[in-house]
Amino acid sequence: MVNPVLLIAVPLGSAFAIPLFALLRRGVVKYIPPVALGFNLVATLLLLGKVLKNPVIVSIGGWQPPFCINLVAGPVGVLFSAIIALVGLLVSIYAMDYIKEGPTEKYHMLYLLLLTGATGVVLTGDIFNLFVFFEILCISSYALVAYLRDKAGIESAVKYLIQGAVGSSLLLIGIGLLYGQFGTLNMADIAEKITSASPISLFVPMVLLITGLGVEAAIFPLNAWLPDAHSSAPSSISAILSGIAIEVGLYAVARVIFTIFGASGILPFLALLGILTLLVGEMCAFSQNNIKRMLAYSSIGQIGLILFALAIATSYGVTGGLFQLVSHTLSKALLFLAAGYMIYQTGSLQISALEGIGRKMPLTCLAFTIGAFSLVGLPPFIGFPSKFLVVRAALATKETYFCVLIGLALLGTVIEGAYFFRVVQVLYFKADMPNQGRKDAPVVALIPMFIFVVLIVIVGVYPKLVTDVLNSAASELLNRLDYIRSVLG
Amino acid sequence: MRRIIAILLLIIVAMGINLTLAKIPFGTPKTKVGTHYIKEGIKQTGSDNIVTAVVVDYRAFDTLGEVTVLFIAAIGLGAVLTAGAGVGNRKTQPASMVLYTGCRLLFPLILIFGTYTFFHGGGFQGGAIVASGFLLIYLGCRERRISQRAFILAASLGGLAFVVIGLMGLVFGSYFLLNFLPKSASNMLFSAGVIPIIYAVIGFKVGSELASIIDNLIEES
Amino acid sequence: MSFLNNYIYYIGAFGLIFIGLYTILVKHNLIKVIIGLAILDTGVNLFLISVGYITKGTAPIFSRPGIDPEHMVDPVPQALVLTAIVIGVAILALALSLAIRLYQHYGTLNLRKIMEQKW
Amino acid sequence: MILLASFLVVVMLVGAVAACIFRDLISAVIAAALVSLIAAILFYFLQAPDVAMAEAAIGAALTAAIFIIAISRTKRHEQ
Repeated sequence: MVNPVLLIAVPLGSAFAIPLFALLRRGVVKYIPPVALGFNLVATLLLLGKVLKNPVIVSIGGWQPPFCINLVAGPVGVLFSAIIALVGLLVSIYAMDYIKEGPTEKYHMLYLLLLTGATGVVLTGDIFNLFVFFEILCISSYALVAYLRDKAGIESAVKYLIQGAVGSSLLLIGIGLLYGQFGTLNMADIAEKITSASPISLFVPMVLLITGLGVEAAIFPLNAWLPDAHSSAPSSISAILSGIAIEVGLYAVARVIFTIFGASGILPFLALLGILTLLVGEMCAFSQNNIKRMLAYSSIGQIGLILFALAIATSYGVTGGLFQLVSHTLSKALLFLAAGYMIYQTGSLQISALEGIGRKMPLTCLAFTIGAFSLVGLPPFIGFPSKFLVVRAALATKETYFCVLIGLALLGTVIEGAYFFRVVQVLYFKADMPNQGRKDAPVVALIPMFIFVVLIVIVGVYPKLVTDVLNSAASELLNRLDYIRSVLG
Repeated sequence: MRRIIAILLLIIVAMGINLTLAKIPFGTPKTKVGTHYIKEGIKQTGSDNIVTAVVVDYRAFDTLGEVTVLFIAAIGLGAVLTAGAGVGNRKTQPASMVLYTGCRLLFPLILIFGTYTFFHGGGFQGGAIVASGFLLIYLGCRERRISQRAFILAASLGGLAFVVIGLMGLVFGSYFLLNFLPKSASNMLFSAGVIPIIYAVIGFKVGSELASIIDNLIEES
Repeated sequence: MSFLNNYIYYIGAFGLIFIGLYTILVKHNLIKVIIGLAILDTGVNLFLISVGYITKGTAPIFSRPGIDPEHMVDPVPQALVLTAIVIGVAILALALSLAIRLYQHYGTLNLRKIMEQKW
Repeated sequence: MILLASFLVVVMLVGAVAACIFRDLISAVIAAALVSLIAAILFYFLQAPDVAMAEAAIGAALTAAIFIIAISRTKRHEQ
């Protein structure tokens, strides 16, 4: 059996080893992230079968759980680390060709550390340790957003950094308030003691934690940084930020609400926030001319839908939310990767500049189209079963509130369909410019896109492949007593 | 307008926090976890400073994460500030003779003091002292520079050593970052198992990372 | 007197937190905003340490024999703050490097003017 | 003891307000360093000598140094 701590230690160690390899040969550096993440992918797949029966709890330093930091490799943690490893691996293969300029070895180090931080957040069972890994994730993404060092990159990194830093300070205050009341940092231990506390003294720490984590999760009033940061980062990083960083933030919000606080009173409010996030995101995306900004706003919309589905808090709802999260990760990463080479070829971020490019770069544009269709929710792609599940979960509650909200969500989906079809139409059906010969993306970049497409289609046709894992992940999130029992014994 | 909104927002937050603080009276007896560390810490870790025991043993994983954060900042600073969009050289004047000699004399002393602090005070403080030594060298003797690469290399060696110590714990005792060396109660340098080693590694790493940050910031680009 | 005894450290900590937040929300100069972040960090650290204090406690160090373990302050917040201080410095250093680059690009650190230049 | 601590807290808050309103950034940084330094003394009062040392070395001295380096490479006055 693989010890879950290796999922963190191996990428971390490889990131530290990169300067040493660079000393030997600079060219070898770009192969290190794929190798380390490939190891993670294999390890998580090996773990997955085991944790579906029983979560694996490992403590670090050899003490008993409340007295040390522990990792909880339950279905949720392993599912998320598998997604992180998979998307990270594919994007790192893409980046081998895409990232040529600038201090590339620093890029690869920061990239690997970002994914280490993300894996740490989803695996840890200790709230302060979650904060530390969250900082690893955030700080490396600030630096990577500024990687191109152009005007837009630096400016959006500054915005991102200030909002993120305030968020993490609020998170730390929340942790301090929790520690002051319960005298422990272990999430299961806090969750056990929290039932005997008065709700009024819990409300403030909960709001602080959700606000702090919500900055990274891009929940509605806290997401001013996102469109700039996602659109001005290198495309491979945009894919990771949209596909992994936000999702990890949402995971942390879900963990705080469901496992630590077990709060049900705040859920209708969160559902409303989710729908607001969705509508604002889709409306802004509709009015964009810049393709990366459009994709970034569409991420906000999708996050809103996921948050709404999680806030339904039934078994259907959480399963649907997690499914939608997986589908968004795969589709949006694919879209950003494809857009990266389309922008590279045309030299412009404007949608109008992409006219007729579908004939020049057929494979890249096909990948983009499939990603867009999947995101909108057309069969036979992965977006269809996931959106279907969310709608079914909302209707199954038989509450007018959720039914009205899901109606608004469908309105958002219509807007989403409109702007994606507009782009696809520009790609294929606009008058062709003088044909300067075909120049598709290089093979190294096409392979990861192809794998994304295959995954999107296969899971779209056979959703049964993932629903088992998603179901047990949902039940881990909803049954906090099981979580407490499995950690504290 | 912006000020009024800000003040209103802060008043609301303050009222909320006030409600919760009533539950955490100042100066009341400590918590279960803290008591456990104080009672068992010296036996379990061999370190007579319980804070050190918590930082380097019970919560060593946090510390690993924290030196990683500093490493990321050093790397990120290098990535943001490396030449490329250079805006011309700033003129530098050579330092005066007194300053030059003073810096050269003080530098080894600061290094020795920093190294002493690694073992007897704590890794972070020692690292900061070493980094301030490098700051002094940059202010005094501008032509003496250590290449940026060397700092990053030192920092990554430190990080690698930390991870390897952790993995050795996994190999010898099936727990990551296990304190696998024998411990004794006496207050010797290595009485606390791996704690002094890890603290020295942290100091080394923090020192080179902070020095790299200063070096990057001060560099005329 | 007992009011001071009970609240003075909390007042200090949250005073710093609110002054820091106010600076971040209101000021336009980027360096000022980063100074606000530094003050905010210090306030949070002071708060965490105050949470762990017990009245008439001693430092959690067995520096000489015969110290009563019952009267030691909680070591955990101190360890957390050691971590938080270093993380705070990392964020500040990165923010300042971005500020330097921003100044090279725009010739100003006023965030409002930078937004105007952009649009 | 408690009076001394209260006095220090008041000075610290005044320093923080000063750091917020000074138009000269170097003065503001020095005020912020003063805040850190007094916080370090308060940490010592709260029986946290390790933290006090780290705050004085990293929080006050090093942070002020990198602020001043950064200001010397940008503009000194807030506009």
